[in-house]
Amino acid sequence: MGFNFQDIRKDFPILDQRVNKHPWVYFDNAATAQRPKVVLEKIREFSVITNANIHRGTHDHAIRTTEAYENARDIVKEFLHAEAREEIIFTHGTTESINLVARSFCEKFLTTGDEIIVTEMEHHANIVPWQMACERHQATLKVLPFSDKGELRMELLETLITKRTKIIAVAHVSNTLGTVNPIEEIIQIAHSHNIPVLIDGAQSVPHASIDVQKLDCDFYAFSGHKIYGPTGIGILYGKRSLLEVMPPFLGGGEMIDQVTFKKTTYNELPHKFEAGTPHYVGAIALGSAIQYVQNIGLDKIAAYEHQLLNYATNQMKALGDLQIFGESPAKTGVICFKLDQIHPFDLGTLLDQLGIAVRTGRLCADPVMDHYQVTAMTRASFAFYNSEEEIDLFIKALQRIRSMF
Amino acid sequence: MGFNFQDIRKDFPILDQRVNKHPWVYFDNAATAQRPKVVLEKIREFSVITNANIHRGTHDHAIRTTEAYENARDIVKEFLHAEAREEIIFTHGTTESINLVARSFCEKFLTTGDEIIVTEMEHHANIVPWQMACERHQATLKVLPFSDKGELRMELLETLITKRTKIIAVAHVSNTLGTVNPIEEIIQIAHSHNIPVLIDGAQSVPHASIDVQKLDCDFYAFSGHKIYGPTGIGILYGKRSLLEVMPPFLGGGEMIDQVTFKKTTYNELPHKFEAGTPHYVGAIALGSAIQYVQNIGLDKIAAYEHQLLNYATNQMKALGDLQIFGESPAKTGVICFKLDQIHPFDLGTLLDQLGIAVRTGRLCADPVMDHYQVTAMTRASFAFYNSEEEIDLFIKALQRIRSMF
Amino acid sequence: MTIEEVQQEIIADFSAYEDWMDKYTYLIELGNELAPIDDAFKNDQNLIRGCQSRVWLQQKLDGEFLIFEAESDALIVKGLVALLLKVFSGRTPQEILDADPHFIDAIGLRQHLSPTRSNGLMAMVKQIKLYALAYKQISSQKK
Amino acid sequence: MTIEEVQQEIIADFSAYEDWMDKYTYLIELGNELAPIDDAFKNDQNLIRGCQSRVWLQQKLDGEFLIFEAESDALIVKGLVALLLKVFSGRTPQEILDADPHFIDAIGLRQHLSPTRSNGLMAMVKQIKLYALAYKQISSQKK
Ligand SMILES: Cc1ncc(COP(=O)(O)O)c(C=O)c1O
Ligand SMILES: Cc1ncc(COP(=O)(O)O)c(C=O)c1O
Repeated sequence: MGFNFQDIRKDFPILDQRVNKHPWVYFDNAATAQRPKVVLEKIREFSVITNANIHRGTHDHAIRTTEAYENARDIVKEFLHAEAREEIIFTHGTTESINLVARSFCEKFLTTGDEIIVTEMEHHANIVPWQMACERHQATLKVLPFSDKGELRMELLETLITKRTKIIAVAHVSNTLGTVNPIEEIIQIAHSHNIPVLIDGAQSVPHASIDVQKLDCDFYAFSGHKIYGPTGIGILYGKRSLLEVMPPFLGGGEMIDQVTFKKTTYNELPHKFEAGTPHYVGAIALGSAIQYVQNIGLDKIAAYEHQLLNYATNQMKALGDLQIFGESPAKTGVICFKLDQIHPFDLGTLLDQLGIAVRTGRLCADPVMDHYQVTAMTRASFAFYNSEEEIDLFIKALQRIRSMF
Repeated sequence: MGFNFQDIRKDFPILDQRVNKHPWVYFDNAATAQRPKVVLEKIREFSVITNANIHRGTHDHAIRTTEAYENARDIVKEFLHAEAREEIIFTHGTTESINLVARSFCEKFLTTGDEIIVTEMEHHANIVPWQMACERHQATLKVLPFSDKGELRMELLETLITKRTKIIAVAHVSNTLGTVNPIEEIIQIAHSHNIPVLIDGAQSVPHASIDVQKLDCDFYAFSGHKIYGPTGIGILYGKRSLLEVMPPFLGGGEMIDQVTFKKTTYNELPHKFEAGTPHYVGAIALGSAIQYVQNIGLDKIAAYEHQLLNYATNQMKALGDLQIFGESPAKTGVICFKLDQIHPFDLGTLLDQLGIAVRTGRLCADPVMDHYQVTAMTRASFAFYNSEEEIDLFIKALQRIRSMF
Repeated sequence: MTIEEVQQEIIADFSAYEDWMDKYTYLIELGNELAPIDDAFKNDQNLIRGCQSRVWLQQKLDGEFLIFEAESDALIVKGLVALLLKVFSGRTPQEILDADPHFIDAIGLRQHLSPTRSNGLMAMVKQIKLYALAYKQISSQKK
Repeated sequence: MTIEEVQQEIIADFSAYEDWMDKYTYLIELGNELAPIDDAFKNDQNLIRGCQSRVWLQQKLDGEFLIFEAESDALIVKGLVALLLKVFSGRTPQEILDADPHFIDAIGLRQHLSPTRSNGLMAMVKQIKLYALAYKQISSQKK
């Protein structure tokens, strides 16, 4: 598997526990990932050893905290292969990152009659901000559909694009279907029409290495808590040329240059988009999380998780009368499914009784539910600290539950 | 002093260290406070023992995390004496709280020609969002000035209010002058004109108990990291009647009821204003921080800090040629000052050499700098874990530094 | 039987099961046995929305007694609904208002009724109480 | 003296002081001794903005040498400015472009030049290099 599984499990002591008397199997990784020890160590360090508010400080702790925070920015920059550190904005999560663009980009560029394109498989975080922007600016939201197999109907993209299309927002990986979307192609087509593209990377960064310069995407958003980092921290990458011309999002300390009641001027990038005291502890700990996965190697992680996906998919299909939603060959370790006619709430509740944590419900993707005409789904999602043995437990649990209905 | 100082110091192990070979004296509390052990313990608990994304989860960890998160909301509700838990919104800090109101309230209520009133002593976080809102809606920002003593010129308030005044935003306590503003009176006057009032409580909640119902304020904002809690978490209290009619701020998961591409409906309060995965670890740990200060007693904390303020003020004045900015009798433990002609950068750098952490610069309050016609200030700010002995060290350090110039 | 007696009976029934999975099996059974409500009543007005499962609640007055019918799309929830109906249906408004469904707690299913759960059960209890209050006020006005 | 020799001299000077406060006393002395620049030059164009202290930087060409004058409103910064002038002023553009002010690091004042510090010194060094580059290009075009 390319890395020492036993060693890795030791980094995640939370996994070694029993839930409802069964060994805990955590298959809710797409909702939030567990955090390795180094991340908690970093949080501890910046609470118990060094702590002061960052920027403008002339004292030791303020200087050290500022350096650690800015160093975390460099780590993210290298991780995403961005051109410049000024293009890395610390936000509070994918949702805030997308909202930032939907507010600031649209304030600058969106006018009555313009259009925005999203896809049918987006998470609500990549739909609602655009809907709200369209409402504010009297623009129209257009939707690229996906096939029942869970793949974007790429042949329709050109037909949706018009001269009024101002931005295209699409998930790198779907949080329900697991599909890895052909974003290179989407970006190429969009750019041939001079349309910028925002990539929602919430479900991709934990599982693949990203090169925003190669992709040539204009914005890339992700959340710390899904990549083994802390909650309350996220990233927006944006091309400098766009970030430069966009108006600020939030106003407050640090994002300004000079404030007078007559006229306020704004600070340079990246500070222009980081108003107020940032979640500096979270940012610093996110840096550690990223270094942690880099040390293991994202390629190794991707390969191992793919093995888990295949193993689970085969086992599940062997159960019969089990429908998997999303069967693209390009897929990450996310399996949404339906077992017999069992309601996902029942299934989730009973799996929990057997120690297995999955997510059930509408998965923040109502349009995907509507597509398959279901009211809810059950989702199992894997991380590199999961194992085939855990999948076996999961399969056994499904069999046992099935027999109860 | 009403509480056991030695015990309290034990809760803050970070304070027991040497910086530049001197015992560390942390007088930068107004920028960010240190966190007691219980807060870190809580963060650890929700990383190493229990962790899952909140809401809609059917599994054990998701349920427990959700309950802890919603319990933290109840703690904040009791702390602020709010009427209902729906009125407590988790944000990422004071800055985001104020921006939320400046966006959502203004989108609903502000139109061309309207007016907003702030004061001359506000932190940039309570100026810039309103300036940006005024720019978006072609409204005017009006400013209530303060006297050289550092007190709001209350006699001018009525003259600033017109029929077009839509909201008044004012700090409970100034982060530079330390002044405790007469917000009861301001709220009364504002309400007699049917104008809602937002209180920036960033500098007040750590030092006084707050009753939003008695105050009858319409919004109250504060930051977790200034009240001994974690970074990246904050609170917006808002009256339900106002929050109900305000449009959502950020769009995404959890804040919606149903999403279709045709029409999206929003969730009930408080979720309507909490888009995306919240910083649930931060919220839960903020709950612990609040319980911690409640256990000590905010009245005791206030009394003790006032004693520190008086002690420091007297000692500093005895130095001669030391100017204190802000001399209101109603004042918290914040002292901005100027020693001789020494530049704050020099003073801060040298104090740091002697182990003493103060903040220097413009303190996110350019208008206050302009008022006193200085380019920067030096600020010492106290918390209940500081002591008179530390103030003695500080005074000695000032004397030594003075002799160097 | 009084509300309290019914609750005690349910608690006794459940005490027979040691294993959680057996309790759930029993709940599923109860859910399966519950008479479905007429599809015509499964409308938006009767819908109590939880995020995960839906509950439809229907009421009518029979003399001085309030009769409830209900259903859910999730079977476990339906089982719980059946228990709540046993306790609350066919009672006077005052009995309903005075009652506390403590059995849920006693049989260890408290978490299904917590305000942070999204299965609609908490809302169902609230709704039952609201109906009771409404009928009580109407009938006191009549007098 | 070459730039390197000047840097070595500064490092030697500072090595005399063991205590940090003595180093800062010496810096303040250097700051006090630095000739003030004409108020007329303290304009926005010459201003290098840090958040905490301001630095004004002024340059002219004297034959093939670039002459810098500078000042700061904070004395410690002014002392550091004096050191930077000793190193960089009166040099050819090429010398300036080739030089690395490593002495700052050697005397333990690195933190004052880090990009996260807001005293304007880092920006001052950048600006000096930019001027050098500009003059070099102009003179190469003349040839
Ligand atoms: C009075 C006041 N308002 C607002 C803020 C902004 O708080 P935060 O940076 O935590 O958002 C501060 C903190 O610096 C403050 O002192
Ligand atoms: C594809 C996708 N986009 C956006 C989000 C929102 O991320 P967050 O809740 O961390 O802001 C998620 C997480 O649920 C997601 O899976």
